[in-house]
Amino acid sequence: MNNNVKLEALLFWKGEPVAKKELLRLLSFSKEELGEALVVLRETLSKRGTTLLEKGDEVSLVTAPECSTLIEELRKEELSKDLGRAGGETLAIILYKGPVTRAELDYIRGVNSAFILRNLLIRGLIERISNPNDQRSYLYRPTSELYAHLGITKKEELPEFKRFISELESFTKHQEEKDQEYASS
Amino acid sequence: MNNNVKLEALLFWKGEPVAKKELLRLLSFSKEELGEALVVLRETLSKRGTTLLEKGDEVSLVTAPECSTLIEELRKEELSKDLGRAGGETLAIILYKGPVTRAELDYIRGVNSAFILRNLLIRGLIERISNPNDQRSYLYRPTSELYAHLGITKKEELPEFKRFISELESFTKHQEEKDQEYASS
Amino acid sequence: MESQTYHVKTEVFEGPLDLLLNLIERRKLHVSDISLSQVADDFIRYIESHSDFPLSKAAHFILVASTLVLLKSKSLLPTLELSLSEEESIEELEARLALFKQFRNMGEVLRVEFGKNRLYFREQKLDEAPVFSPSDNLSLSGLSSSLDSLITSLPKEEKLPEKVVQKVVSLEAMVERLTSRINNELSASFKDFSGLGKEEKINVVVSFLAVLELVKQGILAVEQQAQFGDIHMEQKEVNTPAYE
Repeated sequence: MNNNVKLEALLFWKGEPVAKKELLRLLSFSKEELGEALVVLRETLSKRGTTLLEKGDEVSLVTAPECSTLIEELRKEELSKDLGRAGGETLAIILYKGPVTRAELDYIRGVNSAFILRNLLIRGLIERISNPNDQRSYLYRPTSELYAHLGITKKEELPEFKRFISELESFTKHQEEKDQEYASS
Repeated sequence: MNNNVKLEALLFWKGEPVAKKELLRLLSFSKEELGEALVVLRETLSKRGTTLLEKGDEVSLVTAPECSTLIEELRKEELSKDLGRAGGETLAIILYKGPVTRAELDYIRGVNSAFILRNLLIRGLIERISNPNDQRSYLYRPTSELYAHLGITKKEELPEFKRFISELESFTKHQEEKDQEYASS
Repeated sequence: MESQTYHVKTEVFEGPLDLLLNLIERRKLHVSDISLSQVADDFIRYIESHSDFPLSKAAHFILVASTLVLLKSKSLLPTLELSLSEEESIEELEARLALFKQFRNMGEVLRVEFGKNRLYFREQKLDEAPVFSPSDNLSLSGLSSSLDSLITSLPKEEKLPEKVVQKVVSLEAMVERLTSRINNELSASFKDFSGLGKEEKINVVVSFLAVLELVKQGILAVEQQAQFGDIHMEQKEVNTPAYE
């Protein structure tokens, strides 16, 4: 049996995001085997009703983008609520710059972000992980659920990904140059 | 989009057997269209990790028979693994406060509980019933097996029942006030 | 113009950067030191009209206001030399604003995309009947202690960043204090009034802000004899100023 078939069966059965580390263990794959199986599976599913969603080191199986309207119509639950201005900008920071600490978020937004973070955590759009550099603080990062809500299956599909990332990079570089100017003046 | 793709997406999303009559209604297919889509889907899935299962009048998507050993292992592991902190606190809230909605659980825990609830459900620790006050949501409550396992007959016998309930209530009240303040500011 | 000012006053802004960006964009300006000094008055007017801010929120606004005053002071008092750290705080505000603007715009894009073309996980995975499978260590005491630690970690009333809030005087209070002091003494020194060197820097800045406000309204005349020298203040007319 092919590796990508096993991988598909596992992801289907789990029905939720599975960490790549966990996949290696459960399937007894090498890293290379897993990487290859992911590529093959993504390709195999390209014209199917399901699709592979990869977020950072997590993988899951979700319905295909072409089927969104169909499922939306069948769902009983209410439509996704609007993110609001605060939600939108907070998610933008977490998606394009994340993982970030709350202090970074507060600084960029110029306001206390405690409430909006709680709201996004409860909605399952972001998750909190411990900060490897500072035990007293947390890092916030996007969930696979957020990718699914945005209709994307990998980071590169984020809206205006390339343009925005390069803008952020040139901005950071510019800032660093300025800081050095100050430091040496 | 092909009919068999729609059918696959629907069956994947539902995650449980669906009657053919129901499929006709949900997908607005004619009987002939459905019959054809089933044949094509069965054929398409022949070398994949999932397969089409037709039992009497019901259809579902399940893992491929070739993967049964893998799935059996996964199932065993999932049923025996430690509940973890998230599982423990979710189960505790359901015990003390149940029946509760997922929204109430999320609100108290400050994070989304969707995937945790599924694990507790398949382990037979909790069960899902429809919510008499809101057709779109469910209520979660402990199973009678769990009561028996813990040696209690009603929730008032739970340790520190009164204190915990009053603390949870005062949190909810206090937090709601804060949320309102935030929403109106 | 008049209606615009009124509109800003009634709109709700989450934070100072939000407000600042809005003021700049409303005038169709780019983020720069010049545009910042141009909207300083609007910004201050907004704070004045929202004196009922919660203290923690007000602090954020007043800190930004203090930087705006530094900027504006340069155009009103060309003799004023800004220190390196003051220059830095202006640069920093500009940079923060530019970055915030990028994320705010991207946030609007995300709002549009959100939920538009959603992908779905499996609703449930009950393809086999549940089997009662408690973990080995599942017990009443374990569960109640899980709940206990959850209750302990529930979010409590957040403490205000006291250091920031403690000494920040409201703008209005500062203007009142200054007006009465001038009335009494007709002339006073900025150094005495603001407690320069003794008070927190933020209070000095707020004092300065108040002085500029009075200069603008023609109540005060200011004179600085030397760079970094004390600023001499004098009331222009002897009659009681009718501030607001």
